[in-house]
Amino acid sequence: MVLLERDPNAPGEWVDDLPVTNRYTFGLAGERFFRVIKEEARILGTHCTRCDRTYVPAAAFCERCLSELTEWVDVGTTGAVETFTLLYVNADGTFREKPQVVAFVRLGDGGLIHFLAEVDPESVAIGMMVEAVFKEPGERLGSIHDIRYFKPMG
Amino acid sequence: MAMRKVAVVGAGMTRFVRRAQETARELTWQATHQALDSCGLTLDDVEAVCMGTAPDAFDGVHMKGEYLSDGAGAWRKPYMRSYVGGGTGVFVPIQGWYHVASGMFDVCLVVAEEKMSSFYPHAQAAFLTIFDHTTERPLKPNLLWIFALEMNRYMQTYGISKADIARVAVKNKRNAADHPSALLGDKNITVEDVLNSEVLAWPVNRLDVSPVTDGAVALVLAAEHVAQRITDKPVWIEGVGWSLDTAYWTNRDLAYPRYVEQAARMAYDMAGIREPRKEINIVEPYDPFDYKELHHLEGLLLADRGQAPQLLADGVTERTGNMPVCPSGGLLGVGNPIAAAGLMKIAELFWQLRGEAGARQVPGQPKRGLAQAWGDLMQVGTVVIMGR
Amino acid sequence: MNERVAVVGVGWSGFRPVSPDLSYKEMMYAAAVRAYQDAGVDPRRDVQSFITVAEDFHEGTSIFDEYTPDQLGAVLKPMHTISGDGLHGLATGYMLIQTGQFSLVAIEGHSKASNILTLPQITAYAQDPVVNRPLGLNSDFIAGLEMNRYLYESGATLEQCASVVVKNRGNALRNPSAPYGADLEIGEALGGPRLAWPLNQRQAAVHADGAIVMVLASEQVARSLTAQPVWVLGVGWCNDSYALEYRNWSQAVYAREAARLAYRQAGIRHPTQAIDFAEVDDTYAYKELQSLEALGLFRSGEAGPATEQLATAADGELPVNVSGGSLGMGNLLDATGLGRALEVVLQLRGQAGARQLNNVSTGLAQSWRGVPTASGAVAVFSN
Amino acid sequence: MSESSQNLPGTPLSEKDFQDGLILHSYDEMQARYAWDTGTAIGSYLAALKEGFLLGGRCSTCRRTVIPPRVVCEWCFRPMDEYVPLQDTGTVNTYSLCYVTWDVQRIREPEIPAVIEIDGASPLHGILHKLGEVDPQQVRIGMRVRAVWKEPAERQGAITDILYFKPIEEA
Repeated sequence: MVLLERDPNAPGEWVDDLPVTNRYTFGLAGERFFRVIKEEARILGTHCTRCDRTYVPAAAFCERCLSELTEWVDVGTTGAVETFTLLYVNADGTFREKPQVVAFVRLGDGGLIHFLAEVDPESVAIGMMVEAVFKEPGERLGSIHDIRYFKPMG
Repeated sequence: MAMRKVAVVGAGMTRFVRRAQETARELTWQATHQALDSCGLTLDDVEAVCMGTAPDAFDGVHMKGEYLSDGAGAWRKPYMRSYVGGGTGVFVPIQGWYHVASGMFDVCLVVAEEKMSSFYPHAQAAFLTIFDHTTERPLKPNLLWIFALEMNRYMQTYGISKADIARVAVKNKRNAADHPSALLGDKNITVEDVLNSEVLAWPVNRLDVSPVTDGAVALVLAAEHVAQRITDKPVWIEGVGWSLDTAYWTNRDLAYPRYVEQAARMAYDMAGIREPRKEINIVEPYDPFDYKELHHLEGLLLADRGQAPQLLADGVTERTGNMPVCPSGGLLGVGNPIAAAGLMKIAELFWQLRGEAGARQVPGQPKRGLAQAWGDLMQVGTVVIMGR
Repeated sequence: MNERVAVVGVGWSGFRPVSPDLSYKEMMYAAAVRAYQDAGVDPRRDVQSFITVAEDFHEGTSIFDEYTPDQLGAVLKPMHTISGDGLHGLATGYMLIQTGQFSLVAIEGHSKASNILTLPQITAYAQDPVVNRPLGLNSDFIAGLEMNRYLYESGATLEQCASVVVKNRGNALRNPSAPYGADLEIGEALGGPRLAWPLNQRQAAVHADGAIVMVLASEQVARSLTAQPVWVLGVGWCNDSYALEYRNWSQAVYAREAARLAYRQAGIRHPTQAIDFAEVDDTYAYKELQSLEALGLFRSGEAGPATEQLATAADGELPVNVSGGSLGMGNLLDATGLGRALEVVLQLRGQAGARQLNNVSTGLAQSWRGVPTASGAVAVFSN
Repeated sequence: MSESSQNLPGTPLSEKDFQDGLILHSYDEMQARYAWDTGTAIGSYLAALKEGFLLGGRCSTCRRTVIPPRVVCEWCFRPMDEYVPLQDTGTVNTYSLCYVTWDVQRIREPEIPAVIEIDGASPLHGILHKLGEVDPQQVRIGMRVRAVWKEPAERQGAITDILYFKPIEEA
């Protein structure tokens, strides 16, 4: 198919990094959502009256009708485990002995993805009620990590 | 077979700012929301969504078309992202055009977004990685290099001076003073200001260059039978063209953008235009650097090779001239959120042709306009011709 | 418009775990030259528009579009990139021809996954940078969450998922282009390291390198080029919620909606009757079951038992992933959907060799863009 | 669109808003590393650089000699016929005096990137590289230049095996 041949002394590969460094704002909705977590340890959603849905994390707009969302509602800090997984693989693809327990916790019509802790991984079940465990006020910086994890209610 | 006619029926845009508080998804939503509002449609009326956005590195999200989908109104809709580098902003309406012209969809959103400030600390550093990873990137090139190399070759080939070129920046930044979204409008700027601004990469000075910008723009496209129900002032997409030259950019002459000519010829052909200099009333060529406006006018066959500076000197390309060029203020004045900047030019033609451009309105009730963008390694031409 | 569109040429290079002898450009060229030969066309003279599907960070290059035209014969022609799956590219080619402005269009997709040394970290960069990515999770957690909820709602079992692996890697043994053919027992497909329980590693497709090019033509041109056009009856594509928190965790809604669009164009009301065989997403084994239900080829909860009962085997009522699927051919990144479509075309032409199905006239290809997306596409073909 | 900017969406921030903590924000960096297969043509080009010469390719259909080499001619889509060793001399096609590095640091002495048409390749066929050992104000389009190579032991099969091109002294 080709007429040229590869030089037997050709280096096999060229190795390099792709430098991508970023700074993200939390945005119109994220600014308030995370400030309320940081300052009040409360979780807020925004409600779309047209579609009758409450978005958590709070959104500035409704993805279904594109209305601006201005009605903020407290959705509490407890919810049911909609689904979960025992994650045996690290961010870099290497395997780990003990799994991270990761759950999607239903709050309003959305919810939060976070760790579950203070629970035996084998006993986690869909439908289990869990509550958010916040960091101490002084430790909270305004981030998803202001919630340490969710734990079973009880 | 007769081609389905496609109209632009609505447009919206955010302010163009140096760094926006909105997330990229929120910026996208703001423009989309405005575009729908402008023509009284809701998301229920929209059948498909086209997204244009340039390198993922800027917003800092892999597969960023997916990330921007909800803001663009794509929830549970057919949605695709097209991508031809800097040419994307004028390509995405072409993408919308073929969605509608194919007969598959009657109403289509066309959205473009860029949040360059998310690449931090310096958005320009993202451009290192557009060069060939093995044969060029080890030299640590930056974006200024290729523009400066091309500008120098263009100046040398046709004997054009830096002052000739600086007039473009002056014209566009002055025009932009009338644009409510503009980042760098300046009524009082002079050629001396441009020539005296700091040298970045000779022959390029700071004011020869458009700024790093955040922003979003959206349009609503509709098939003829729908367009006529929505508005009595549809603006038709009469011709589209695009062309991609070889990636081996050091194996061709940089003095003339033949890929722009190819794209323009395709668009003129589709629009039935034989004498573009007589038939095009407003031009929005791509002006990320001031010399590019001149370069592109030549590629578009709207000026003879090396003669675009004369048009400028003669006032032909002023807003009140015979062939206004970048009445919006262009990328140099309004700002350059890559893909969104290209789509801003289409929005400008939409407003101009409807007589809704306010202080920027070109006199004489223009009938037909052309917008063009450029991208990749001085390689892509994208052209859209619109008329009322 | 309303022009019929046909596939008139296919070519591919691969598929292999690694491809150290070829640069990505040379791999694309190898696929392109075969496709043009197959179609009997000269790209410089005949092909009017070109499309590549690619994502910058899979290539390691910003604005990868720059590097696409030369090795496809597309220089100074209308060429553009779609940042999507291969079936998105195919749908784009279909639309271009339907405008009446183009009669011959080429689509290319490729994977050089072996060249990406940090794929998990790159994939994680597709997660929302504010609410998800700071947790530092491997993106496979999303597949684990989805699989768990899908099993919970559909009643599908781990064994049924494992039977997808057994079937597809077994099918791959009859596909000389598939690198991951294997003769497995259910127990073997259930074993191995856990990835994101209930998902284990053996139920996740391994990546492969390769390139695929397809040539599409309008009806008139297709008839002049070949006696064996493969008609594109319909295409569809769809995005569900980007936000993980807002999306449906059990169903492949994007596949359902994409299929609805494709079926509508194809005039298909009863997909179970109309579709003879399917090539569907099996990036993870459970996705095959979930996708088949979303496509309306099985009722909810029935794809698992049917697979266990061999209904989707090569000699079953509805053969699925006779090629070996992604589990057998390898995950081809953005080219994955073209991999599915390639098999449909070969089957409809009767060129599938040892795995040729008998009496097939209509086939479906479907793809998903992988975690963390809720984006996919569908195409329906007939001979 | 003729309204005032106050009515338009898009909220501008200053750097100070971040420094003063008025705006919630976060940082991240993508871990992205690649080992691109060099393949036939570029692999051979790199091998030649290690040996100390520039390698081109020849298309006999177009009668064109290109650099770097490639397996297929992008103009006629025929396979390239043969490799052609080229001179390490050439002519400056265009250049710039660049006072900013790739990551936007100011530098006092400019880098001088240039497209250099390589002797032995077809007209207008060159490569991107840098110029050195030259007064920036003396650089001209059309200037004749020659490659300055790293010592053989230091060469690794990379475009940086050429340090830069310098002016050829007129005899």
